[in-house]
Amino acid sequence: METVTITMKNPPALYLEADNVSPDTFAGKTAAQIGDLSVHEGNTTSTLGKYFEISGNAGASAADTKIVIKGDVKKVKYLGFKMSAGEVAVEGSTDQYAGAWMTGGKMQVKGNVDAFAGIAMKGGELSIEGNAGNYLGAAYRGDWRGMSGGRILVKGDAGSDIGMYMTGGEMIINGNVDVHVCTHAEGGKVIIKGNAKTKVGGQMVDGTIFVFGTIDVMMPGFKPAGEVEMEVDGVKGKFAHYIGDTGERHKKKKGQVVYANLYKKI
Amino acid sequence: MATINVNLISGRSIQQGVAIEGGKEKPAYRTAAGIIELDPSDLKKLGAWKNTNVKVTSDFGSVIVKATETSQGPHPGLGFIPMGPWANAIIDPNTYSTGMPTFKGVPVKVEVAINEPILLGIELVQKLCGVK
Amino acid sequence: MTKTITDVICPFCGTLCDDVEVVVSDDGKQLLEVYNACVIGTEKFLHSQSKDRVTRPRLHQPDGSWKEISYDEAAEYTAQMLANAKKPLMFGWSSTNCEAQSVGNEIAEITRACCDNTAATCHGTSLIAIQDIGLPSCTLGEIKNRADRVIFWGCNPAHAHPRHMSRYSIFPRGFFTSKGQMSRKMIVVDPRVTDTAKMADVHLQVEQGKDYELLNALRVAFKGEWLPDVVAGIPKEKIREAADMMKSGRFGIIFFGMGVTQSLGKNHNIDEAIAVTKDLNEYTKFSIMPMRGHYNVTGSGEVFAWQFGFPYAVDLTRGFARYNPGDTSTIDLLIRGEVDAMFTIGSDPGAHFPISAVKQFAHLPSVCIDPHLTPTSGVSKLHVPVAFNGVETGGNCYRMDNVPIDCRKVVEPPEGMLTDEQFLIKVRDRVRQLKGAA
Amino acid sequence: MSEYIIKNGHVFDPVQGVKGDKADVSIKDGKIVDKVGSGAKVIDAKGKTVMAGAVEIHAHIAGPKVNMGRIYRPEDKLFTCTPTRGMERMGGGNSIPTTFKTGYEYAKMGYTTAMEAAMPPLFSRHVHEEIRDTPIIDEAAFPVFGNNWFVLEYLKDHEIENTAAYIAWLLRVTKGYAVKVVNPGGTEAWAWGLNCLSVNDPVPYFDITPAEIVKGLIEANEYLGLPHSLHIHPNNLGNPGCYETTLDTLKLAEGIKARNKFGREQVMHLTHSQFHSYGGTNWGDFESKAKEITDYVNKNKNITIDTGNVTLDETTTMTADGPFEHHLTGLNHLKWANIDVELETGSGVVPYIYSPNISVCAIQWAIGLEIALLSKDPMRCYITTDHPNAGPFTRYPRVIKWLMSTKAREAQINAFKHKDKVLSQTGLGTMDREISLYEIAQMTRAGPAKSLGLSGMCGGLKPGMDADVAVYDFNPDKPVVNPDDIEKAFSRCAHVFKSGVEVVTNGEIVNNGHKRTLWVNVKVKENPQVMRDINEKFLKYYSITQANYEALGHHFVPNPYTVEVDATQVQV
Repeated sequence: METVTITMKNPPALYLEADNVSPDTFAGKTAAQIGDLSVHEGNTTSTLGKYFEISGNAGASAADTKIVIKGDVKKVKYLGFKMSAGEVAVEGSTDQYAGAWMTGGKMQVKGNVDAFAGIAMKGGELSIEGNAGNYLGAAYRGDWRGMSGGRILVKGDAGSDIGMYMTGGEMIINGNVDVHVCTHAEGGKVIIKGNAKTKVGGQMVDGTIFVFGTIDVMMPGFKPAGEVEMEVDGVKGKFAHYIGDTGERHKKKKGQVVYANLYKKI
Repeated sequence: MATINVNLISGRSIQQGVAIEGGKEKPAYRTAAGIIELDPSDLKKLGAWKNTNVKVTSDFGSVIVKATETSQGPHPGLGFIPMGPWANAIIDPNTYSTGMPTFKGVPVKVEVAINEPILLGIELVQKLCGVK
Repeated sequence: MTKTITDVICPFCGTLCDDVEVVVSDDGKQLLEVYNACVIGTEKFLHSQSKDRVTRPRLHQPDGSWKEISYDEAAEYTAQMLANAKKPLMFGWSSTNCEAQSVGNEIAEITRACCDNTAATCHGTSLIAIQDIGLPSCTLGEIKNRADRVIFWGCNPAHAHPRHMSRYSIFPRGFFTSKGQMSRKMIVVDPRVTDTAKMADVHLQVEQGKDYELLNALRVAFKGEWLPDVVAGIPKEKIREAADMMKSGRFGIIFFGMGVTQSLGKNHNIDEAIAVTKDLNEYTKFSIMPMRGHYNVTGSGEVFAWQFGFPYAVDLTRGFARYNPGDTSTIDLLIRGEVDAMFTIGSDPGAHFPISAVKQFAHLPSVCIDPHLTPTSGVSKLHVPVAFNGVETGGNCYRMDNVPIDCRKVVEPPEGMLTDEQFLIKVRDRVRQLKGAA
Repeated sequence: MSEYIIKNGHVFDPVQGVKGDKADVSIKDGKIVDKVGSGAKVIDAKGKTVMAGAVEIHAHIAGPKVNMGRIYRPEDKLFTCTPTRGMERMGGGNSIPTTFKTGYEYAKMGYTTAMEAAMPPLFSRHVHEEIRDTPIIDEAAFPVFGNNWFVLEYLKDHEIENTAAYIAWLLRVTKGYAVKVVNPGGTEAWAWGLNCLSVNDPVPYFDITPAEIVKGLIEANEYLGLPHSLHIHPNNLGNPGCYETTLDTLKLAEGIKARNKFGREQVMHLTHSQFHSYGGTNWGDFESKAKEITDYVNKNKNITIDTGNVTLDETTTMTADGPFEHHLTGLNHLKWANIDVELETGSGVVPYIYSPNISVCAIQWAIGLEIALLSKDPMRCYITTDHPNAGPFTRYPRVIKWLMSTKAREAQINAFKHKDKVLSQTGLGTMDREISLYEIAQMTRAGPAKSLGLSGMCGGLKPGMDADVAVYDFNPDKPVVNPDDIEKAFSRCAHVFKSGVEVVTNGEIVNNGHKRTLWVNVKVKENPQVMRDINEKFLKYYSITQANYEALGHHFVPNPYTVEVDATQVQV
């Protein structure tokens, strides 16, 4: 796997939209060619080379291209945009749309990410050491087809509206989450090891949420359905089981109404 | 002096509507929107007569307004400052990435501040922004 | 002698009353009396006659004083500011007519700016919800003629839309509602006992910030499922009773306002309210309508939509439109420091934005186009007063139910003052030269 | 205005009966002329196809429900917008394009005139603002009448003269062009959550049946002698077995003759007939009844139809048929918008995905093509996609490819997951007719123009007509090797002229032209009773005053083209 390292040398006055920084667009290019890729600051267009020091050539295909991003990229958006293979490693924190519309490959962010990380993800793995922003792994505005595959791992906390319109894939949040988890979800699995606030699982049609910590206010649409002994992500324990959202429409499978499941660790 | 904690909301009132059309540089705007409407029970807890100046503080700022008895109550535990520079000096700017600040539902502390003046609308914003 | 102009449109709130009558002097220069408008509308018409109006553009000097300049110089300053900015923000548009908005859109497209209207701090979250789940709605006349269940959720029309209840929703005697108020059940959901709530048959005093839970409980009640004892401060019996009252109507309408759009949950509150309306359409006929604030914010949304494809928060920096509230919406752009020039027209962000956003644009190059003195003009570099839209100049505007009504000019503006459309055309032509656009 | 001569092109012009032989087309001062001076600019059309500018008879391209579709579908524009470039404003939207993109896309495909299919009269200013912002193509809008309270009350007692007076007033006030009827009676029933599923279901309270509404409006339309006939979207659209309701509706036109001075011969235009030709009782035994519908239309000369072809895309359905859209959101659970309009009409918007893997969508695709292939007279069967309901109008080249090439049709049929269902439930598999270029010119130019009463102005290349000309890079003499070449050629014109001005060169916009808004100004006898009814309804039931309803300033219709109709001396 060939490695391309880009290091921030000329921080932007406003915010930088680096939607060409992904294994797919780097594949088959030399360091010089990568430097000529376009990048946008506001309504001005310039080249990646103007903002980043670029060393190493990309692999022949996206799959064997690894990108290491060093320096202060807290004001850089769209890193790992639409990547389908290969690896992206961000040493620090980055801004919005990290790994947005990802279909494959591995992206790792050592610091924090802002909103809309892993939006409409179809595959691959996005792991964030620090905290994630709002709308993690959610759907784009107006789209009823949200995250449909892949995995998102967050060591720290996550924001609000994670997993909105989720239809598949998996999300594991070690820390706490803000309001609205898996609103409108029709599938997928979300494990929250910290605490959740309110409005968890509103309008859910299908899918599963595990909350190890507390939930401040339960949604009235989630009906208690007993307790169950389970092992979740290597953690054994007793969970209070809720099914819902009973206010929403639900499909029938072999005569049985299919509900979304919410498990809260006791 | 006693301080109370209330949940602050902001919004329109007909007096605020007339005042913004009458000219925001005029004192009528301060009379209409430089106020916090509190429930009589909260005023009693605060130990303050009606129409005394109070300092309202949130995690995002503080402002001097006149405490009045609500005409839209009872709403114990809920404070109302009409939308305007006074309310927006202390409401929660967090948009939760929806673009909309949290104008309603901001926990605030209210304490009596009899001698502090309530600034005019434009004057308040210019002072907070450091613009003459 | 005087002239009375009838069928005048009041340019203040989304109710867009169009039965106002204005008495003007014969030469059409003086506005004397206003009839049929509410107290706010009357104030807006009369304030156009106040003697201390600013009538010429003026530049803010470092010592706080203002230097008067000509409209041409102001257009030059504005054009240079917009043309040189890397990411200019053009905010407002809600208190101006659709023609001026179209010219503004041309400027935004040539200078590759971000443009947004006051939906950003008003019904922006409603638009996000509409994009997620749709909007079963109708025009206000359908409510006047048919509605027998009227719900005001998180809005206080007695204060914000004073004539709404008498013109459309509660009191009028429509085709099928000949007994007026007596043929309608009124429900108000508000954490305060507002003047509107005092008139209601049922007042659900919901806990502030828990509208989402209460709406969800209503949907559960429609399906007769299990409910916890108390939801958002309302006992479950009262919730089931309210649910049955809604189901038993023959034509229901939910009006919602800032109570749900600005509280915690934001767009999801409206999303769930629309889901409640959709569910009720399985049992009877129900519609839902946002109580739009400014008289032409709906118009701004419509013009943005048919020209760029999105109703607000439009980012044109790439030469085409991109949209994602939270990234391209005004408050986030300002607080995160993403823009380097601020252009405001037909609104007052200085007074109605959180102060942390106002602080950001107070130090940027900024232009404020507004006939009044406002906190925005107070912190702007250039203040360009223009004629009162809807009083001193006409133009198309859209009511809260998207019905277009043509505003009317009733009185002459002060000598030598331009309308906002005329000023924007000057700016557009200058920007075209600067950017060499065709 | 400069002069042009388009030399040596293969001209297809049904108005003059020219079937593809080499001929020159001369343009001077915005009109087609016999010959031009030597100074005329020469356009070399050697080996190319030359036709008149196409006429779109039915598309939802401007108005409140179209804009609601734009507002509530941001995902329809994600990653697919085109930037501002030279003369072109930015464009966005696949199923619902922004207004600028609509004008440019139509012009690039050689369309020069388009009809907005449904205008709610209360929103006419909004429709005209959007028409004004749609560059290049001439446009007109059809106000909807089928659920209008005035029409329901007058036609209950069969007062044709009053109905005609009201139609004349409304066309003038809203700058409308023709009488459009959508789900007559059904949308008024939908105001109470109900519907009229057959032509004999009475409308709640008004106690009039859809049959009476349709028959009355046909008579009123012929009483006035309007340029276009009644334009109808019958009841019970889109349900299996709806072809019977369609036949009942078509029978209402029997025995009525067209009465007008515009050369129109039909009294009823059945629109998007694909959606109305469904048999079977449920989505399981859903089958095509294109044969039954086209047999009836072929026999009855006073009817014209348009196809409403499904193009197998993800699109957005929007129609004034409120109850159908509620039924549709019940099927696919996607976001549903609905706008009921006081005293007049309603509308609904729901996204829909015509997936090739679903048998129903594949059968719908086949039905649309069957209708065109079974129609004997191409002058009475026009190509539309009921944009955007069955698919975006930008798919016309693909529909033309399917119609002109059996090979293309077979390739698509074989690609279907449920190929067997398409062959068993429809007759498309047995059809080998290939529509010719001349017939395409009839179905997209001369036919619609004649049906709309515009045959003197557009849809042909006869001297004296407007110089709307489209030149396609397609050599009819060369045999078609790959059907996709047809689609490619019809997607982007080599040259397009609008009113004598060259607006498109090599598929690029070079001029924004000076578009017109067509509307019909009907003079009728004084009718104080209708005027009194109108004043009373505005006083008591409308939510805006009559003066503001009628106000239509110049800035809405900057360049009107008025079709004058005199209906004052009419003997009933």
